[in-house]
Amino acid sequence: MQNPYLPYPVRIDEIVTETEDKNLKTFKLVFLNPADEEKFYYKAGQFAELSVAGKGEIPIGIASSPTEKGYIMFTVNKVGLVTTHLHSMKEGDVIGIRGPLGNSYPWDILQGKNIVIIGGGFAFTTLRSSIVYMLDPVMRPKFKDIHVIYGARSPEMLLYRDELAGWENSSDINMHITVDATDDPDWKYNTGFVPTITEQKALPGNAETYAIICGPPIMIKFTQPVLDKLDYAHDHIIMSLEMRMKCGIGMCGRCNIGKEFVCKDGPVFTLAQLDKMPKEF
Amino acid sequence: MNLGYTMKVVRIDKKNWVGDIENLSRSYRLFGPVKDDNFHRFEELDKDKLPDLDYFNTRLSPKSIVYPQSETMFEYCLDERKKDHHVMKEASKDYSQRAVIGIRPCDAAAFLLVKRNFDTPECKDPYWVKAYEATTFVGLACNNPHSACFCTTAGCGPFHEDGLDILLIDAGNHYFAKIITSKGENLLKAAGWDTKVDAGKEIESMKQNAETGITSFIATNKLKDKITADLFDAPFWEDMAFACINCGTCTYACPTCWCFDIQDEVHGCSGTRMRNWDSCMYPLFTLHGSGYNPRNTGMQRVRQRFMHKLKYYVDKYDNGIQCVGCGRCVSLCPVNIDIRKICNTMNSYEK
Amino acid sequence: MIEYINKIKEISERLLKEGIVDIIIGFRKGTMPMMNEPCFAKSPEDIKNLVWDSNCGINLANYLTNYSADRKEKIGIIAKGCDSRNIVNHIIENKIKRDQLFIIGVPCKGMVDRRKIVSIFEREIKEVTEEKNKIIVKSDGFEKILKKAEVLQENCAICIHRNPVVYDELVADLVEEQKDVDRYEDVRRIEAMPVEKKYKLFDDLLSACIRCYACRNACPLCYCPTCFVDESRPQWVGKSINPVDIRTFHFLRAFHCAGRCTDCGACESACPMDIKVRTFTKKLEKDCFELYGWEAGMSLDERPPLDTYKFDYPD
Amino acid sequence: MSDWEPKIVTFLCNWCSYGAADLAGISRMQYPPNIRVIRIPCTGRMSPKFILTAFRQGADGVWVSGCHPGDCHYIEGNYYARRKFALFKRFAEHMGIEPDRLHFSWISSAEGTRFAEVANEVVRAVKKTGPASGYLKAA
Repeated sequence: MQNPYLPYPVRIDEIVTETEDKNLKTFKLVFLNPADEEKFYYKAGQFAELSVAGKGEIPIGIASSPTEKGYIMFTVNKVGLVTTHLHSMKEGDVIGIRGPLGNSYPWDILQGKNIVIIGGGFAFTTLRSSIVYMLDPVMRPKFKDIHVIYGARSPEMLLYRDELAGWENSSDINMHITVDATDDPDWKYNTGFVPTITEQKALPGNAETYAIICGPPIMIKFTQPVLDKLDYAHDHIIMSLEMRMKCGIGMCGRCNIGKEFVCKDGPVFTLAQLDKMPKEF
Repeated sequence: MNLGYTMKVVRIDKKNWVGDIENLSRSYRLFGPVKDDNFHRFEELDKDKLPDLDYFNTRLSPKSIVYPQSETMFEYCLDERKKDHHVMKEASKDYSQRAVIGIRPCDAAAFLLVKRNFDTPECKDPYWVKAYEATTFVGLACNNPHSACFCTTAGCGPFHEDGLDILLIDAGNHYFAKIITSKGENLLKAAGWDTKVDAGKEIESMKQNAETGITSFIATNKLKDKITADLFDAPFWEDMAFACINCGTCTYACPTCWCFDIQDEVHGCSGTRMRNWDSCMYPLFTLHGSGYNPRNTGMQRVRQRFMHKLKYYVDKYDNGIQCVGCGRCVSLCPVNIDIRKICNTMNSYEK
Repeated sequence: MIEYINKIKEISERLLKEGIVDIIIGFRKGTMPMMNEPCFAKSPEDIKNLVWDSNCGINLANYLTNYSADRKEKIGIIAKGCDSRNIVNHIIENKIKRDQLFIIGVPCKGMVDRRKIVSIFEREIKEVTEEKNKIIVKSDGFEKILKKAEVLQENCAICIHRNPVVYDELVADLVEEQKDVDRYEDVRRIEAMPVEKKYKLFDDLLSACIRCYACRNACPLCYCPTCFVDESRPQWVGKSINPVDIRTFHFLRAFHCAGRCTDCGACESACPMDIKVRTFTKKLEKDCFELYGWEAGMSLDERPPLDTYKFDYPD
Repeated sequence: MSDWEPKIVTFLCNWCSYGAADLAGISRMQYPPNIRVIRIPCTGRMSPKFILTAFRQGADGVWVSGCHPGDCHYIEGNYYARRKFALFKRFAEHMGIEPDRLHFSWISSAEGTRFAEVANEVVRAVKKTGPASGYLKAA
């Protein structure tokens, strides 16, 4: 019987400090046993448990795309016991990874559709995975227009800044980067909150268009009415929930909402599904 | 697996009981109820120790036989000079065959409810599944149920057989043993019980007698058709949950509660990853790293416990409530929160 | 008891009707013998359910914390001697304001220990009623009358503050306080033991603990937003049922009650495993009394012993 | 057991006893190496959690030392500490921790000699009592 709690050992290959406040770091991980990489077959939108021996585990969305081979990548916000310790680790250290876990964005449904990605702050990680996945030369023809609205407090708080610049210049994708405010005179992108920019830039809702939202609760709260106004049906709005998790496989019980376990039946739900669930998230 | 033929019944003379148990202890790790001050509890029976079957039920459920309150999952070494440092290794476990003697039918049935969570087609919890599969359940029918027992309306009963491999029926100076599964058959052989009898009628009448001894009932028939949001937003929760002090007594005593937490512990350079029972009654259960807690109030947590048992579970598995009616939470709750009352309120609630 | 109940109802009804309070905290009849359930009453319907008898051992002061934090309403609370002392604690610890409360004082003659009664009988007890100083226990085919004084909770048997310390109205005349009570006989017995024996005693005492935290949560003193057992950075106590972790939890829990514990017995009566958790707190209570002459919750004007000092206290 | 040496976790107040330890060091006074010093802002900061954590992680004794009464940098921190410690010591004994494992003293930053003396006394007392195991969290 395979033990679903047993992490694959991985080595930290590279650590990138993403934001000015140094609270977000991206870890590039390489499997110690190459065979494990094949077993770790994932889709954009899934997450994994990062396991730090002696400290515990933490569920983190996978930031790399399945089309990127040879490593897997996580961007980790420093908040608790495990993430703080992770931030103090160095390249070459060994940790563990368990997964992939959860469902993913519904790629079979999304194919052939317009995709509007709306993201805020450090929740952009699985959205990055999704963008890289869709922009893969093999995948890109399978989608229609791709719009990305991504906001952060300030230019220094944006994740993956080099990649963002590249996407801005690409004709495959319409980027709408925004910051809440900046005093940088050279800032050439948008200024304003995500809901406002969404209202200005997002495609109107229709059967051929899906919105994927990931961000802090306050952003979601104010973006949702905007999408309603733009005529998005609730089953065309896709969200990824945050919840305290431990096991990641629907057994330990803590991420239970209604009859769903967020870690196993989610974390990705359509708004139509969420409407039917108790509001306990 | 259920045996596909008419159930076999053997008679076990109590005079030979000591020898029979000794026989069993040669091929099984034995667990049974033992008396401890005023209460009984399940424990592993040392050689020569007999299960005390003159009991009503144990204070805590026997779920810990399969699912200990604290259990080591992995071990690891943090010394960077050693090979495989920081890599998790499975802790060694004893999954040799074991038998629980004298478990009550409700408690055995509870394992089947929990199995739906731990043993799924996509994923199996190896610790629970291996321990469960290694266990033979020898039940003891309840001739004299208590007043807080409501098993007959919780999908179970004093002579209930699902979840058992053998059902023992105390008939004075002997037991009848009803063989329910092939696991039970194997245990029968190991014990040397072979006096087949035709006691169907006698057992049936004892069963009916016991069932009439159940005086407490719940109504669950309408739970499935209720709209989740209606129950969730119902006004009665404030009143029902007021007394709750949010301790973990009900969840720890319950045979069907399965939630757990995973924790790392380090001693010097060696560490363990273990799991411990957890409880939806505790605020920490759902506290996010950011400090946000979706179930921040005691009322929300009480509601979660009962909604999970009596609505979400019903909806998810379409196989009844997540409760077997053992009555432990009712009699142990320090402030007398009563699942029967809550269940009936939910079942009859109209928005 | 019926006089008490009628008076409680009468006062409660009046307080609600006149808008003096918005809510009454009291007890309603439980579903099990010898159990009552803490409840609130906001309407005349609710008031009908209020009861009082010798099964009201839960300390209602516990329901003032975490509750008043969110609401500014005026609360009427039914309080026996120990409850009132815990209300005093709450007030001097700034958990609640005196003028937010209307205290309905109940002179108390002690609560019965339901486990003691259960342990006397072989058979399951079906019904328990009381009359004056008698407890009448019924089951199928038997009835037995016990003297209430013989089945009191241990803390009630040695209680010397049965009357409420603060109250706005009483439901009955004050009762006579017990005199010449030896409150610390059991503590002295432990004090006389060698250290190893003490250690062993607590090992045995705690062997049944399942860490459900009922003792902590039943206690009005335990209102920290995050209890030390739940802290993770640093983690003071492990989370498993390791004996050292269990012992550390009980040690620190008790010490946190030092100089505050009123010996109301809620912890012990809440414990589902019958652990005598008062064995810890009573030692602290005794020391506070002997070192500082302190009894918790007796005065609104005095600071508790660990929140004050004297220059000349000998080292 | 003859080569066993106790580990004594020592909490020293920043303003007095820590200075005393420093002075003892600078003056080349001898005191046993069993003393492991943790600096705290004031003895008033001491928590029973610290003491149990020390035992939990392998201490055989705990020594807390601060300013003399009346000399607290924060005016009154050590007065509170004095009461807390008096109660704690009694309770710890009740709970199975030998009194000789717990020590409390007042040492000003000028009293390097006294620091060394008390350190010797503490080590002697803990040594006599032997290794502590009651609150040690072992693997």
